[in-house]
Amino acid sequence: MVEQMSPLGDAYVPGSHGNFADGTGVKISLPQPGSIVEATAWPGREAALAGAIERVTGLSLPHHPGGGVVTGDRSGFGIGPRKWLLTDAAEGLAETLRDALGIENGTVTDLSHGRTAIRLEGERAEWVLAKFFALDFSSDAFPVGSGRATMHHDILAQIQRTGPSRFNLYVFRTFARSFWRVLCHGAEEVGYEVR
Amino acid sequence: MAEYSALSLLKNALSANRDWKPAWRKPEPKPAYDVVIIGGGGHGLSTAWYLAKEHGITNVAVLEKGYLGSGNIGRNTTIIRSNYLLPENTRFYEHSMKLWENLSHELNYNVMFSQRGVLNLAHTPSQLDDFARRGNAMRHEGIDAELIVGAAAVGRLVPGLDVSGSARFPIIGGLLQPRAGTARHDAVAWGYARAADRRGVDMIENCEVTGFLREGDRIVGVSTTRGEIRAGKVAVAVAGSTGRVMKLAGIERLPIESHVLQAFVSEALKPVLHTVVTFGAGHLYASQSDKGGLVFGGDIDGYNSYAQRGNLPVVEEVASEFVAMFPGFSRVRLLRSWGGIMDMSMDGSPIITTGPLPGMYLNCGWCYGGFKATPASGYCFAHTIARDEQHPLSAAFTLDRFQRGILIDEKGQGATPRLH
Amino acid sequence: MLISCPYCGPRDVSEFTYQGDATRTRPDPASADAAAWHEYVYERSNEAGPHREFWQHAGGCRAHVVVIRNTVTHEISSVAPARGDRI
Amino acid sequence: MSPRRTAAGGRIDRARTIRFTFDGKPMTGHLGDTLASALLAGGVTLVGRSFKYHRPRGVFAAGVDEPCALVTVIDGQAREPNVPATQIEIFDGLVVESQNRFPSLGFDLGAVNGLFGGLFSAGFYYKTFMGPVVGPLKGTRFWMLCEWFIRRAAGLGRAGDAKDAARYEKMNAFCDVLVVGSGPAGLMAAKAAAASGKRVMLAEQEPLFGGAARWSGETIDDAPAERWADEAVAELAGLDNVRLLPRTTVWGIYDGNTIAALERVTDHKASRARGEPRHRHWSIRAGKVVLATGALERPLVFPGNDRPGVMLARAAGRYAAEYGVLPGGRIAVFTNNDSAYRAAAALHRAGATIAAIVDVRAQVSAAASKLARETGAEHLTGHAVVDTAGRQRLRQITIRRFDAASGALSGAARRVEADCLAVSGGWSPAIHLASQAGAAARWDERLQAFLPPEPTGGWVGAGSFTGAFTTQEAIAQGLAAGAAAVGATPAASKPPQAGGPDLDVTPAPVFEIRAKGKAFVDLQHDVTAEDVRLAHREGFVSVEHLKRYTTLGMATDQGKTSNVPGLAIMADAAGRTIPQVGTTRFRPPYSAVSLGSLAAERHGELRPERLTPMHDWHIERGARMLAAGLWFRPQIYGQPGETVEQAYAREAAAVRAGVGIVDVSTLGKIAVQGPDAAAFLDRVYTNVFSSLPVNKARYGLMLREDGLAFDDGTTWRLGEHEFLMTTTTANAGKVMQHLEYFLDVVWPDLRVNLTSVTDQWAGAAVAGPKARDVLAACVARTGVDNEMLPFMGIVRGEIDGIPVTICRLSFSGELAYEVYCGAGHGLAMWEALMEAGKPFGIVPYGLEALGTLRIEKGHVTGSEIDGRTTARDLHLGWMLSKKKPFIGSAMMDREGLASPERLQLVGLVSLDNRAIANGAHIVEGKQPPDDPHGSIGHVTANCFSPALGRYVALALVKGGTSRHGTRAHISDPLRGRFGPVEIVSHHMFDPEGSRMHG
Repeated sequence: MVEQMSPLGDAYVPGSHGNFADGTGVKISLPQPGSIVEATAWPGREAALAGAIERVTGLSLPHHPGGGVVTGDRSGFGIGPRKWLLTDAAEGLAETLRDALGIENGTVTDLSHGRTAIRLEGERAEWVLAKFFALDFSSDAFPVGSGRATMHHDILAQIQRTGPSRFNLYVFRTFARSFWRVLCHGAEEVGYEVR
Repeated sequence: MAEYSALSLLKNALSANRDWKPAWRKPEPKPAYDVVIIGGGGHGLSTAWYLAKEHGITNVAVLEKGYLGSGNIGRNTTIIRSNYLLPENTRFYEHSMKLWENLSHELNYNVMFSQRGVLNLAHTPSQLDDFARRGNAMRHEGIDAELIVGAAAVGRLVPGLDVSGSARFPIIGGLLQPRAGTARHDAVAWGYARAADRRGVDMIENCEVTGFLREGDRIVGVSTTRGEIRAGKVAVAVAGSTGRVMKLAGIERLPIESHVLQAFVSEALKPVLHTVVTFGAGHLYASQSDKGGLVFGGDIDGYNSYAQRGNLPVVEEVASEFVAMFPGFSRVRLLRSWGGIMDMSMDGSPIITTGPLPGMYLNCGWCYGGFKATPASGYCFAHTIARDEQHPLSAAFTLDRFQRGILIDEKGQGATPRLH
Repeated sequence: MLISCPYCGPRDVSEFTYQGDATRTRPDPASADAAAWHEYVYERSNEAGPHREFWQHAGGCRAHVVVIRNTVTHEISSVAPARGDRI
Repeated sequence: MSPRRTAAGGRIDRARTIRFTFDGKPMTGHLGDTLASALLAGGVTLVGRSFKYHRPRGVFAAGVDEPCALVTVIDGQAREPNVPATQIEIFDGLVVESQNRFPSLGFDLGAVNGLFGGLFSAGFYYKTFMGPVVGPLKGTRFWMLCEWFIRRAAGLGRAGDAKDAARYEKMNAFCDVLVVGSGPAGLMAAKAAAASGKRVMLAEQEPLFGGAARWSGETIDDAPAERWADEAVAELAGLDNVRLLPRTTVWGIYDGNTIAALERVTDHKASRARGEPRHRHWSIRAGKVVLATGALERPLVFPGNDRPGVMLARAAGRYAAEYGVLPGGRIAVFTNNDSAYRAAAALHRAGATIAAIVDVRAQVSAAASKLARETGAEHLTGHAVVDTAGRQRLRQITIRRFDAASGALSGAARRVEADCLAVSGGWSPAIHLASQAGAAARWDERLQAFLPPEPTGGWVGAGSFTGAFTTQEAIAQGLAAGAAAVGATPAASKPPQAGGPDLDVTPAPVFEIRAKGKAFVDLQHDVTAEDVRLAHREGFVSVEHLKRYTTLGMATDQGKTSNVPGLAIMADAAGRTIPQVGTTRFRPPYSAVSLGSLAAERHGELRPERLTPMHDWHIERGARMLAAGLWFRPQIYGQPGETVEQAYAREAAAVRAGVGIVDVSTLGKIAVQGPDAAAFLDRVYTNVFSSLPVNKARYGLMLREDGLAFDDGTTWRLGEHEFLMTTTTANAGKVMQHLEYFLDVVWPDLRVNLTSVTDQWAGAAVAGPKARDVLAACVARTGVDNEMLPFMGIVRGEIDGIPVTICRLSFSGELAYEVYCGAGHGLAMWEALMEAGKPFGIVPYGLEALGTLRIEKGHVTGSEIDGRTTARDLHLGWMLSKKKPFIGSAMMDREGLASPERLQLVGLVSLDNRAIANGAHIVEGKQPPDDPHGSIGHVTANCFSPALGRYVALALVKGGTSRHGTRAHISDPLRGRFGPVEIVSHHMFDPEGSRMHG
């Protein structure tokens, strides 16, 4: 397979940036999962979809809105009614899942190129994210594993909390460079490291 | 009542200003009038004036729920222009412009119409082409319009604008209407009220219409919080309250939605912005008042509302566009914001019509355009009331145009009022 | 203003797109009843008070919701999925 | 140290000297000083000039209510005008300027206006400046001439014009309880709420928490109130569930308890750290808000009440207690209530001589009398100040006997020497935020004040905000409010006990002392009591008319000190009660907010940009980019010395002659999937899609419900249940929402799923007679010959190992293919196509050439589908299926949409070999002004057509088709162009379409 090219171009500058008076507030990175997939069940077929996802990925997705899980190379979380966003470090998830699901149960859309994953982690991750999103990032309101679909101005973002102070953000690829820039800009205050 | 003039000011100053008389009487409502106008805002008051002046109909009452001018006439950003695209609009608004140009004299009241120009900024070549098309449409209707090409030319016209090529939405030109400008909004209401009053029209404040009197199908008057008032003709000019008032007459649905539009003013500054400027990469219009405040506004909030109160996203959007245009204004401070209720129509153009019930006349659907339309709206509405026919200038603004598909859709957005 | 998306929870109004009067009925697609189509496309109840309206959570899950909101106070009394879905 | 400084006490650090400049003059103060306190300490009493009469003004207040002492803060190139000196914390290097004066603050020519006070009465400008009816100054000209001078005299400070180097940020926050105000009530509320473990935020507009506790001179639990407050704050600061926000003004309550607050992060610092914002715009979603915003003191209205040295009593007391500054050496007090006695005591304690305490009341409380005695002041009850004297600063006051019930003055005038007059006219609870939240204020006759109504919904109140003015009440209410806000009952333990004199702030109902001379109600706008009475005389009685006619309360302080006195004077003139005159609804913001903070990071270069996967390649190849919405697309790939026209003509000609390639990644792309996908497309498109075979594409047209054209594009059937819809770039978002609406709301029974895949696919269109050769040279795993890939056919293959989907379709009218691959491979695919195309002379082309090719062919885009045109106007009537209803089918035949007079799409050919500018109109005969209303249409798109060798255009013209073959003129008066054109069919090149089928 030909490797995907990052959409960031010259906006991606590894190293340390911003104000380090109090150490590195956040680390920003580009995890580049091989597969990003949106899966949707028809009404009443949610269980069939959850079953297919579990068979294919081993992810046992909670049914409550916004619920999700992260295991090793894979993750999944609810992004809308009967709709999940799934990722896998490996390529090819969309095809496997589509075969496992069947059109009578729902649809699978490959977004591996269409969405860009950005990882933000560190002590000040909640603070930095709160500059962009009108979401309650406290761990009570936004527990590990769960996800939210939201937006920063014109940029739609799907966000999963993958650790106590770690988040994965999925944004539309063509907005990724722009969003990366504003994210870095907002992180300057707390000091950030790109890697 | 005395004429206003420099001389009368001087005379009264010498008597410690003790001899000034009320600008308009505060009469008790009579039991009956030839015409009752519901709505003591700009359009209702100008309708009363032109009924008296143009048609000699003076046995008229203007009924106002609160105080005169309490609606949109006192809540807008005071911009007057006739820079429209479609001929139905250009002709109407240009007539309004001509009335504006002589309004202070006509009313013997300084409404402070200042023709400082309105400049629409263009940020892309295709936008400039659209402006050229609109400007040419104006010129073909005999209206002044100039195309400003190039950032430098714009920068000379409006110092302080970010005309650098590095702006996110660089300015490449604009469409200027030199005769456009601003006026003192409250003075328009007061001037019309005073002038109509001098011809015998009764302004009845604190008089809320609570129902319509009928004889069969026909509307023959109104019941109000100050008693029943019978009328040969009942005219409705209540802008954002159209839905509410028309429901009292049993009209449950109209091609109108009421939306809240916020407006903003900064603290007073020394002169810094001489023209009215609109941002083309969003929706923002700004000018500076004579007092020095920057007066600006943007989009409607975008949901039905009668609350005269908007929400934060529009405040942020408008401020961001303003600062994008004028980077030096980031430390200028917002002093006050408020909301007006716009009567958004289904094609973005107004309605001036007889009916929809016998004995009734309806004026509504002004969207963002109500203030600048004030003189022509009253002028044409008075004609419709007096003669029971459309004035040629407002002939297209009928209610049945939607059924017939003869739409006047300046923005081409269709039946989505929030987008007009 | 906050709208409690039945799927996502309370979210800022800026995430939503207003889709207007939800009391209108779309005529049978094959119907040629001009009056009914006119009423559906052009006429609005424009209530001052509780107003039934559609919003789309365009900046979130993208679902449409039916909101009952008082247009005089902006108070929201109910939000439900437009599809009548269980979620 | 300045003689005005006390030896000890207050918030300032006497060991730290701070240097700043005021009007270029070096000055000093101490750490903790505000500009106002530092100026007072430096003996500066003249700080500003009033708006209209340019009267000298000094510091009048100590907080956000300051109407007079406004200055401009200079920060490098940036200017912040109209900042109250009371709100500026001084730091080393601070530069401030006074404003609204010329040539200097001390000698201001504008002061001449004061001589014409009678002429410049309220609303005078409405009555004059109308000018002559005829002559060169007719119409609006005379007024505009006068206005030129008026504008220069008006205004306050001057705004900057340089880009602000500072950063502004937005911050979103969520909490269970937001406490606004940190006096004893707010602190108690925060503590009580925090005890529940819920999330609490405490916002205080001043730098230090504590509010009245910082200057009241009282004790709480036997400690100085100030120390008690510090301890309470320290305790709160130690809790994980509490966030403290000093220097943060809560300025707006919006729907759903969305609270707007401004944090001044660095205004008190000499420099900003990297990335540190100057202002932070907080948007806080609070479960409950505790309003503990305190009360604002009102002045009394009397002649000469604006002279520098006259100030609010609380302010005078605060300067002494909090800042260790005496606002005067010999201070008089003038009041209608007890609270000013507290200020007198504080001033006396700090070392000032209290010359007299003048009280309009005949009798005062024992506690007040005791305080008066302790100050050693002459205590003149039943008296009033009737005038003041002094040039640019107070020197003397005049006092007469006064009957509070009748307002009558009697007896001889007495003069008392004083350089400061501390005035109190009672208290107005700061109910602004409650009012914004929709609550109507209610008038309290006893307190002579507007109080907030009973709390409903989002907020609860505590302390003097509610009209409870004692510290003990504030503590009790704070506890109760904090507990109520988290749904708890207050702890049973004994609340803190306040100790201090038992003062009664209930004022005598006296607002104005009527005597000879200008008595100011609104000090900033120079609205006098006589102006209010003039407004009454002229019928401007309702509170809104009063405000709008006199400008009372419209100044930068928003009438914080002037509202109620103004209403009272109007009520008196009109013979009504104050509530009958009414109170205005307060609007956001509570106090002025920087536009920068509201704009935050959203303006300028941080607005999002949308870039295609091949963006960097275009830039490297010298493409000139055009903004299209948020997208950037190549306009031309210019070569040295080429004009835009030469470049696009070259590019377009290369496509017709050989082969070209264009980036089409911006086209909207929607995956339409599900068992009912085909049925759904039949409903949304005017033409039929259910009959489309798999691996074929079809051009589709959508209408809006109202029957007008909405969008067009090709939709590809990739599988039985899977379609890829393309939309125009501009309409991608709108089409998506349109389709989602129908699926969610109208046809929820259809099993169709939509996903935006615009970003998933990079697309390149390869067009021209040699296009097939290029593909054949690089595409593997499929054939691309006519049989494998006929017109509108779809194949899948690989280019350089990259999986691609190819559809043979044409926008240019040439043999053409759209090649799509995963966006992450877009650049690689593009480069491979370029490489493969090299032998065939492949040329990248931009939007201009794309436009040229489509104009020659008469294909429509957004310029023609402009929301006002119908399918038939655009000659797309053939796409309107008669076999099925579709969105828009019911309304598309209305009479207005079928009229022969409608604008119809035509082609134009220039007959004078000059360009036909876009935006030009079309006329039959003459140009304006000779032919009014002569426009019969307009140009929608234009180009030089290399294929036709002519300047051509597309246009919408009245009754277009019937004019084919006729001559008309294009008329472009804006750009001075008028010239002959021939109206032709919009199919100007290869009307049979033989080239693309080849």
